Amino acid sequence: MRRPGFSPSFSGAVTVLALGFLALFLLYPLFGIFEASVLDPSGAHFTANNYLRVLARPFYQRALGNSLAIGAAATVVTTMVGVPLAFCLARLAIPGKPLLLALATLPLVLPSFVSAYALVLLFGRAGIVTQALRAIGVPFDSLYGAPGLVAVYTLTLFPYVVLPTLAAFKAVDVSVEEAGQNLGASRWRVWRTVILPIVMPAVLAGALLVFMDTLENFGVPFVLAEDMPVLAVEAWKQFVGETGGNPATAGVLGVLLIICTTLALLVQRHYLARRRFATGARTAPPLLAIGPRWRVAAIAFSWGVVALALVPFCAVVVISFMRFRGPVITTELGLGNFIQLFARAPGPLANTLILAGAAAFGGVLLGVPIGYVLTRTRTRLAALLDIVAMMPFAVAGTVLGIGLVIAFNAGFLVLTGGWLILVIAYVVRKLPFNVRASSAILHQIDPSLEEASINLGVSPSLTFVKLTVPLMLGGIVGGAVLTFVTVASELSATVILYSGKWSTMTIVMFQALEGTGAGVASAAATVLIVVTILPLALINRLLRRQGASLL
Amino acid sequence: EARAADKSVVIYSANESVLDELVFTAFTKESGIAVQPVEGGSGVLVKRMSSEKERPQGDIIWGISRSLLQSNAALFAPYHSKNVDAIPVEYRDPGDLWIGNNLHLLVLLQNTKLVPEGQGPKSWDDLLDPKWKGKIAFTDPANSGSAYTNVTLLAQLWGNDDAAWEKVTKLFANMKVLNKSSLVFSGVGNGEYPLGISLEYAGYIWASNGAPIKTVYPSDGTVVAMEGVGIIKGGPNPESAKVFVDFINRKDTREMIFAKTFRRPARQDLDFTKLPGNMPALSTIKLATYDEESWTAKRPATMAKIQEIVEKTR
Amino acid sequence: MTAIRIAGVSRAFGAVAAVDDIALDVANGEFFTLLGPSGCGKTTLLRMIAGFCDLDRGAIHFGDRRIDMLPPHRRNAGMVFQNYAIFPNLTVADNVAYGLRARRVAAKDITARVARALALVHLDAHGERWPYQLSGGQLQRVAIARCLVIEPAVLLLDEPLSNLDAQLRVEMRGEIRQLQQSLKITALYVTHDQEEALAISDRIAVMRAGKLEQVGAPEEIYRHPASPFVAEFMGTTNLLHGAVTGGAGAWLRVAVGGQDFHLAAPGARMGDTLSFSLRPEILRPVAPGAAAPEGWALVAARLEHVEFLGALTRMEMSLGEGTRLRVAALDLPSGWVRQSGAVALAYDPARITAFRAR
Amino acid sequence: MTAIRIAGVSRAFGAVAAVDDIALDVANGEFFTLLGPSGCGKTTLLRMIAGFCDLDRGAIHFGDRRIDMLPPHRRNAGMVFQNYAIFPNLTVADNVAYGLRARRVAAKDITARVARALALVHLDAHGERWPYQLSGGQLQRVAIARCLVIEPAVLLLDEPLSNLDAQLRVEMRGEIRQLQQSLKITALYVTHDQEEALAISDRIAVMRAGKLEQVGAPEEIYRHPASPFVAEFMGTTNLLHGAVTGGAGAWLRVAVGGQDFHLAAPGARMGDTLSFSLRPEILRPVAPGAAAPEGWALVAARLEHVEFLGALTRMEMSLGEGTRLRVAALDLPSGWVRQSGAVALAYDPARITAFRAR
Ligand SMILES: Nc1ncnc2c1ncn2[C@@H]1O[C@H](COP(=O)(O)OP(=O)(O)OP(=O)(O)O)[C@@H](O)[C@H]1O
Ligand SMILES: Nc1ncnc2c1ncn2[C@@H]1O[C@H](COP(=O)(O)OP(=O)(O)OP(=O)(O)O)[C@@H](O)[C@H]1O
Ligand SMILES: [Mg+2]
Ligand SMILES: [Mg+2]
Repeated sequence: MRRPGFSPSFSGAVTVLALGFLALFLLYPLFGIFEASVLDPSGAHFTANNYLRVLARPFYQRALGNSLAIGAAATVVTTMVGVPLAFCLARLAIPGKPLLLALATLPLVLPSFVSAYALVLLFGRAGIVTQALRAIGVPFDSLYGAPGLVAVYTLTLFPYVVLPTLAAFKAVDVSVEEAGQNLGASRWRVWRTVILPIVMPAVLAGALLVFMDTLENFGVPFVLAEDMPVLAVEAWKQFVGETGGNPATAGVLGVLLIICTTLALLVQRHYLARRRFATGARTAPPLLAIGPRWRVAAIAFSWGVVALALVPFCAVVVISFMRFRGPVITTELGLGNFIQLFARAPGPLANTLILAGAAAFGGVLLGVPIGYVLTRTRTRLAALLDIVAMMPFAVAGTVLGIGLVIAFNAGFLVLTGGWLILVIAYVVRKLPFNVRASSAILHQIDPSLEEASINLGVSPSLTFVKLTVPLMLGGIVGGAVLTFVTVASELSATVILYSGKWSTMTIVMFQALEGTGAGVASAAATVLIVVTILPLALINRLLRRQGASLL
Repeated sequence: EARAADKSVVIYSANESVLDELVFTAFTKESGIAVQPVEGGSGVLVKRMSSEKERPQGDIIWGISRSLLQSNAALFAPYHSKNVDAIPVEYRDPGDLWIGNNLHLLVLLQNTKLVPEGQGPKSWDDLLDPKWKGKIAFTDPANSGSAYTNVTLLAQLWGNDDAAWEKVTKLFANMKVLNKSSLVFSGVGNGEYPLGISLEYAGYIWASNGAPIKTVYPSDGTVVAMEGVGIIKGGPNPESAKVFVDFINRKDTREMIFAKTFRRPARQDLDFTKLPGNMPALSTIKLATYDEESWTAKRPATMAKIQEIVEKTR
Repeated sequence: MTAIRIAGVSRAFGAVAAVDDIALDVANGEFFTLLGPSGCGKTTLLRMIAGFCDLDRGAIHFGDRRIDMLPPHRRNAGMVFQNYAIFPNLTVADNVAYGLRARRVAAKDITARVARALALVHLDAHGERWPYQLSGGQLQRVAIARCLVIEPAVLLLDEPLSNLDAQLRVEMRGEIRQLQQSLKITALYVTHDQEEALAISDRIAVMRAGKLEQVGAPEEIYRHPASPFVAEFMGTTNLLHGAVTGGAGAWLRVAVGGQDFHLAAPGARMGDTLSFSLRPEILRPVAPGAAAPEGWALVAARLEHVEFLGALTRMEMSLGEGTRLRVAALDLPSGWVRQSGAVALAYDPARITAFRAR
Repeated sequence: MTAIRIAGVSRAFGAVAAVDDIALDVANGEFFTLLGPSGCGKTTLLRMIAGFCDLDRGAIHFGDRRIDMLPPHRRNAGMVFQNYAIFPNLTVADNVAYGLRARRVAAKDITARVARALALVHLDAHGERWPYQLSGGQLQRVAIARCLVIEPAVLLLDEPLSNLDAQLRVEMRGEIRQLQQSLKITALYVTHDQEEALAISDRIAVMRAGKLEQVGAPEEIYRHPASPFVAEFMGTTNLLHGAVTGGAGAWLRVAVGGQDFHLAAPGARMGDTLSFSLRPEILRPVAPGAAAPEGWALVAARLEHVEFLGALTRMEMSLGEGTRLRVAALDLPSGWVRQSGAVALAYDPARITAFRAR
């Protein structure tokens, strides 16, 4: 069935192009890698044995169980923190909002291995905070283990929830809120029964991203899980462990990750399928007037969450100004780290900004039309596209990187060695941000607007560009910001794909931290923070100024 | 055009950046050849190199273990370096496909703030003491060649029979198995873990920079884990690659590296008494017999066994 | 050539047959109105023509060209949406200019035409406003201006005046009609205002539950409804039921509420039960003692209730046996009608429409 | 006690004074209608009462209680929004149940009351549907049901029937009126349908550009409009202008289009220019040669145009010098009116309302 406002030629073209792109740059590269999981050791016959073997191992069962439990817990907690925060930012007068919003996305700029390092310095067994707490009699053990992981995920990943949900709150027409109150429901009740359900597509989109990231992420559990088995870490070791893992097991673990995330996606699709969320908003709802006590609480909450999230951050910044003797941190201040850093870093810094910018741009170009098609059509092909477009998030960057190298190092299309393959890898990997964020906001836009435009003689594709995109702006920018920020901190695919000229700040940090250059790594992180916060704050300002006329 | 291209060299380096920085700067200064480093863990780099074998992107791979050098020898171009003769034959490929640079001794690191000087373990056997339960940091052999060497060394040392593996299992039950080697030495250095099983150079770097770390050579003998360099066959800058290999094995280069980063060289003609750190000469350290080749050959099966032990003891 | 030919068109939403096998020809330049109760499928039919709703069956032609396969933006059928669908991110003027820009009209022509269109809907001063700064009726007028300004070949108007006051509504419908005439646009108009439908339509179709009930000229529909449903739906009427008790030829006597009505019902026979429609305005109270006009008949009734509606006054009368009659009078009825309970009502038997029991 | 007292209330949006110093008392249980052209501030006034629009000045009381500081959900003033504001995330039944749930009504009562409310608006079978599966008129009925089911103390209805067909509209307004009467709810009703306003209101206020133009009972407003604006706005009228050319006492002669009209205009003097309103329905075509009713005056006119509106037929006549007169006739006018161009029109001078030039 064709959906209104939508010509099959446009939807078809987008679907086919997107599937083609993903087939080329995602499925084809991954095929070779996951093929091993369904082949017997001779490589000639198909078998399910690898799956049975892996799943029969209690160790992997525990790894799977741990991953799912931690992922679920982190998703729930992150959502419970992120949604109220988004609401505060969207509807309350919080001082310093643009700055706060920019700061809120910063935790993502810090590569997870750096924040893990900082967190261990603070909250490890010998951590500064740990010891301070113990000194005043608080029985705090350390950050290692599941609770620590959940806490760290929550405090780094909440922007996944906040950005789309924030845009969603602004796209709710105030009249449904008024209708609720008019019928005698208190503000809280209206929020719970009307507003929250209406922004649900965005909340679910964010939650899905969080869940998938926690499943796929290995940088944090690499350090903080210590020796608790976690699926992503085990998969990583099997793929690129120094002692050469088992390709079949690696494939099985990788496919397991994809299956988990696909299931999560299907649950979300099922929930959204029967419902509609458009309220026909003509302008963003006004800021709420609330009592001084609530206002203080909201301000404390908003700034508190962000401040807490910035703790590893501040630690890194402080560390970067400490003097290091080799790998050993001293208590003296100094600029030595920066001097060392700038001896080599201008190139990587520029590369990071260029690559992240290009990836954000490419991601929008590819992801927004996909998000549109997924929301506005209900064809089988679109459902397939939905799943495929979400897969990159379930695939470790390393795996995708290796797949891309094997696929495009020689043969019909040679890409290795340049910047393009990096950008392609980033665009593919971060595609879910753009797809989710734009599809979430689109749920709230009345399709009859698009119909009106088409009816006035503007083709569906032009309607999309001229009307729908501006209406979706909040969501699109959210996705682009997430892409930009997370690409700036991307390591796992970069490490496989970069060439000397295109080294990035994250590579610099990783190499430094791997060995004995923690000081340089911190300095690099500090520089990265500073150069990312500026464009973020700027974008937020710009958007806010447009807020009066835009959804 | 070919000459202009030859003015640079792409080096896949698994070394940490401080070492890279030091060497590359000196190399470029001396030779005028620009280095384009590609840095990463050795597993990642080898994967990358072999993925690119149809059209290699790198010239040199540097800082990967003997077993990785051996198992990927087919990807290397032979080169008989000028300095190769100073290096004992056991540390280089007979066909000149690769040359060993650094020798890492497997040692115990002890944080003397957490475990006072005299009270630490002296031997591998001491680590079995239940009092160390949860206090020893180790790297997952799945992700570290030297950890694999270490486990198999102990198996061999303890008799290479079921009882020996029983002891290995007991040891694993005492240890924290971390995901990468840097977590071990920085963990011990920063006081996260009282004890760690790591490489010799790390102990010296941390100690020489003031960390409370003591490097313990196990009294029941240890083994040399070698890492080295190879020229990637078909790389874009073969001439520069040769220049680099010559440079990296020169005596003065090795001295410079040692002074800053405590990498024990494969060539045996350095006088440690004239260098910082007071590192004992290789000849003064008790080495255990270790059948490296056979352990490398048996690797898949042995890894599976180790993996089982790791899984069982988590 | 933009005659619209709708042939055997159907569309169901699950179990709901929103449009059910409709066939309709609208002539070129005709002003055609769709009337029907809420939910009968009017919007769905318009959306099919505009291209926003797939046909389950049937075909739609503009002139000789089959258009139901054509992408909506190539149909040149301007629509005023029932919910306006004003672009919230554009000012009023930009909303109106939207279609012109899509047609690559020169910038200065756009300014002029937008200004004219806004003046037409009395929003001259509102061009720079944002949609959220408008009242409901103002928004609706923007939707009208936005659609009219592009002068499409076919106009689809879905209750375009529902939120306007009577005065403006009359004025706007005049403007729409005039534009439609001068540009020879074929217009399909949905309205709930029967007076409006009767006033501006060339023809009217009455729909019911997805089907066409009757198609015809306004007077025909009003005076000769094809079914009791149309009679009741098109303006107020008295739908009475009774048995034929006598009469000669086409002229019969039908007993209702203890009284006899005279009417023509060809083919009906003694004892048949008939329904017939008697419009309130053809019932005239006759002053006590005065005679009915020639050829008219009389019934006796009691006045129950008077409702003042401005130009019209509605009275509710009872005939006996609980049968009620609605009577309309222009201006206030004379004093004697209001005072006396008992009234004689005259009617012209020729103006009664009889229906066979279905 | 839920009389509404609105005292000196104002609200401006930038330069637009949407509501401008309005004072109004609505009695307990009164059905009060706001009429006015599109954009005159009706919605804004309702929103102020409901609590969704801040007052720049003034106060609003429900009975003795000042409510303009009260949060909206504590005012117990049910509103039907002009744009319906149906919750897209709830089914039709859940939309209707919303207010009951907020009031913690027992679950089984909710089911029963929701069913009753849906039956009232003829949507019995639609409870399980989602809003996007409804037509425009069906949505509007959900909004009505949702508001009525909570039986609020004050009803605020913002064009609640605009998208319903005439039959349903009449029925719905009857239901609303009945509920309002039986529960003694005070109702504020916005409509664009003057007939509707006249039919169900206890009193009517005519607004214009944020101000009250006239407040009064329906007949009073219709028959004695306080200003030409009200006269024109409330039903069709002929607003004529002319100079007083003679007459005695209150009865004057005013020349319009070359003819004299007789009317009463206390205080006007020779040479003054007057406006006066002459409703179309008080003009009666007189058969050629017949005399005007006693006390009535005659003017000569030409028939220009006949418009069929169902029960009513409108005729446009010209007086001369370009002055047009609208005349309404019940049913079709007699044949002689339609044929002959020249007509004599009779009118009752007492029914003319004169205004001072302002
Ligand atoms: N947010 C706003 N900003 C500026 N002007 C506004 C705003 N809201 C309403 N107005 C203006 O205030 C005036 C009154 O608006 P209101 O919605 O009360 O009109 P209304 O009488 O309900 O009209 P309608 O019958 O068309 O619904 C209008 O001219 C409108 O353009
Ligand atoms: N998406 C849908 N799913 C299910 N039913 C639908 C859907 N859209 C419309 N309908 C139903 O189809 C019927 C026709 O709807 P349509 O909108 O054409 O009515 P309409 O004649 O325009 O009514 P109104 O005068 O109330 O606007 C209605 O009964 C409606 O409930
Ligand atoms: Mg409709
Ligand atoms: Mg309004």
